[in-house]
Amino acid sequence: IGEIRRYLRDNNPIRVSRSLRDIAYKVLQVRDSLANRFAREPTISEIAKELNLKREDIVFALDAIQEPVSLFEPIYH
Amino acid sequence: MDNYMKLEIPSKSQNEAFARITVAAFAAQADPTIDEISDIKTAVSEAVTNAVIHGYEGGDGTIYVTASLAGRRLEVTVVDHGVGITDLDQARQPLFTSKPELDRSGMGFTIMENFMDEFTVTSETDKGTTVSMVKIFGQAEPGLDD
Amino acid sequence: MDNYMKLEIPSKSQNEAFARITVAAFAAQADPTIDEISDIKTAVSEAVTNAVIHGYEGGDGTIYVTASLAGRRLEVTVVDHGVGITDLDQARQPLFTSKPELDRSGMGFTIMENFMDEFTVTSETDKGTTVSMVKIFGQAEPGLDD
Ligand SMILES: Nc1ncnc2c1ncn2[C@@H]1O[C@H](COP(=O)(O)OP(=O)(O)O)[C@@H](O)[C@H]1O
Ligand SMILES: Nc1ncnc2c1ncn2[C@@H]1O[C@H](COP(=O)(O)OP(=O)(O)O)[C@@H](O)[C@H]1O
Ligand SMILES: [Mg+2]
Ligand SMILES: [Mg+2]
Repeated sequence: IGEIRRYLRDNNPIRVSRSLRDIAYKVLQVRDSLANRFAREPTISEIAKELNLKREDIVFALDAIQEPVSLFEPIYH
Repeated sequence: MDNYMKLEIPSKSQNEAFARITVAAFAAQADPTIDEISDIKTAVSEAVTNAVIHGYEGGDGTIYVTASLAGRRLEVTVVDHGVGITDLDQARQPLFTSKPELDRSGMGFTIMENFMDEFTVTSETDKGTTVSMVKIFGQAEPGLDD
Repeated sequence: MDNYMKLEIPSKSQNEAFARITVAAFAAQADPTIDEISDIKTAVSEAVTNAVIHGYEGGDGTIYVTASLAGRRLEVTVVDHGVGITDLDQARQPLFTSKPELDRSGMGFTIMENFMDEFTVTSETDKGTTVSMVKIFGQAEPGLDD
């Protein structure tokens, strides 16, 4: 089981928040290049396929670079 | 492909981000675009924020978020059992806010209505508020030209 | 910072990815490392997959997933009201599977136990199964030496 676990992970001390941001920027790049190629907005599956990720993972990652939720409202803390 | 989810969370500002990701991840099954996802996230954020700061006035309470998919039609509800809204017509006016002291813009309902394809809100004083919203994926977006 | 969430979803294979990301998004509040999140996602996937294919045997049913955070302690439960497990000791053996025809590896429980800091499973025949798992963030990881 130690081996399976090592296979699935590499003892990465990096915070997930940072890795999510990295993925999110990649997602945005892929979105732009697919939008150019298809001449339309790509769907989340098309982006997921290109990056070999699950659709759900892409959604989660994108939230890490979420702009202030609404252009009109301050963020409430 | 039809599916649903029901989520219960305590009324806390950090759950706004969590609820929005959960609904967006659920919606991902219908294969939306990033723009469509972002519309949903914005609308859910506004609804959950309202439940937290208006419904429960920053205090304790429980928020119920449901989502269901029928084909490419996503329905989302956000329910609180908080103070409710006595004058709904007034509350729905753009720029109306009962909490100007919190720097609220009064644009929450207007945003939900505009970012989603259907929007209804029902409320009863001291019983709570239910916001129900529908997004239909894969539609052209009339009135948006950017 | 303490928080919880309760999620209800129908027993469908596509909800495995959804449940996993929901728990991960919830856990993200505790600012985990990539490895910690990856352990949790793997464990939740195994538990939800078991509920779908064993608990409800691919048929209809409801799965309940809860998560709670107390400081840096995350507790996750996955509950089904399916067929239950008659011989739990046998079921927990590495490599034991009752569904070899489905190409199961029999490693689900072993993975949950090893990837999480605490793991318990209770079950009753024809009543259902509850898996409860705890992850404590920010611990050194005994037994891993690379
Ligand atoms: N869940 C709710 N419970 C009670 N009152 C609410 C709720 N949601 C909205 N309201 C009322 O409706 C008004 C308008 O809401 P909104 O358009 O989101 O603007 P804002 O949140 O900026 O005040 C709020 O100021 C509040 O009085
Ligand atoms: N939720 C459940 N309901 C009923 N039986 C279960 C459940 N989870 C696990 N089991 C039983 O325990 C066995 C071992 O589970 P697991 O270690 O995940 O291996 P696998 O899923 O590959 O068979 C399963 O084959 C099944 O018989
Ligand atoms: Mg508002
Ligand atoms: Mg299994």
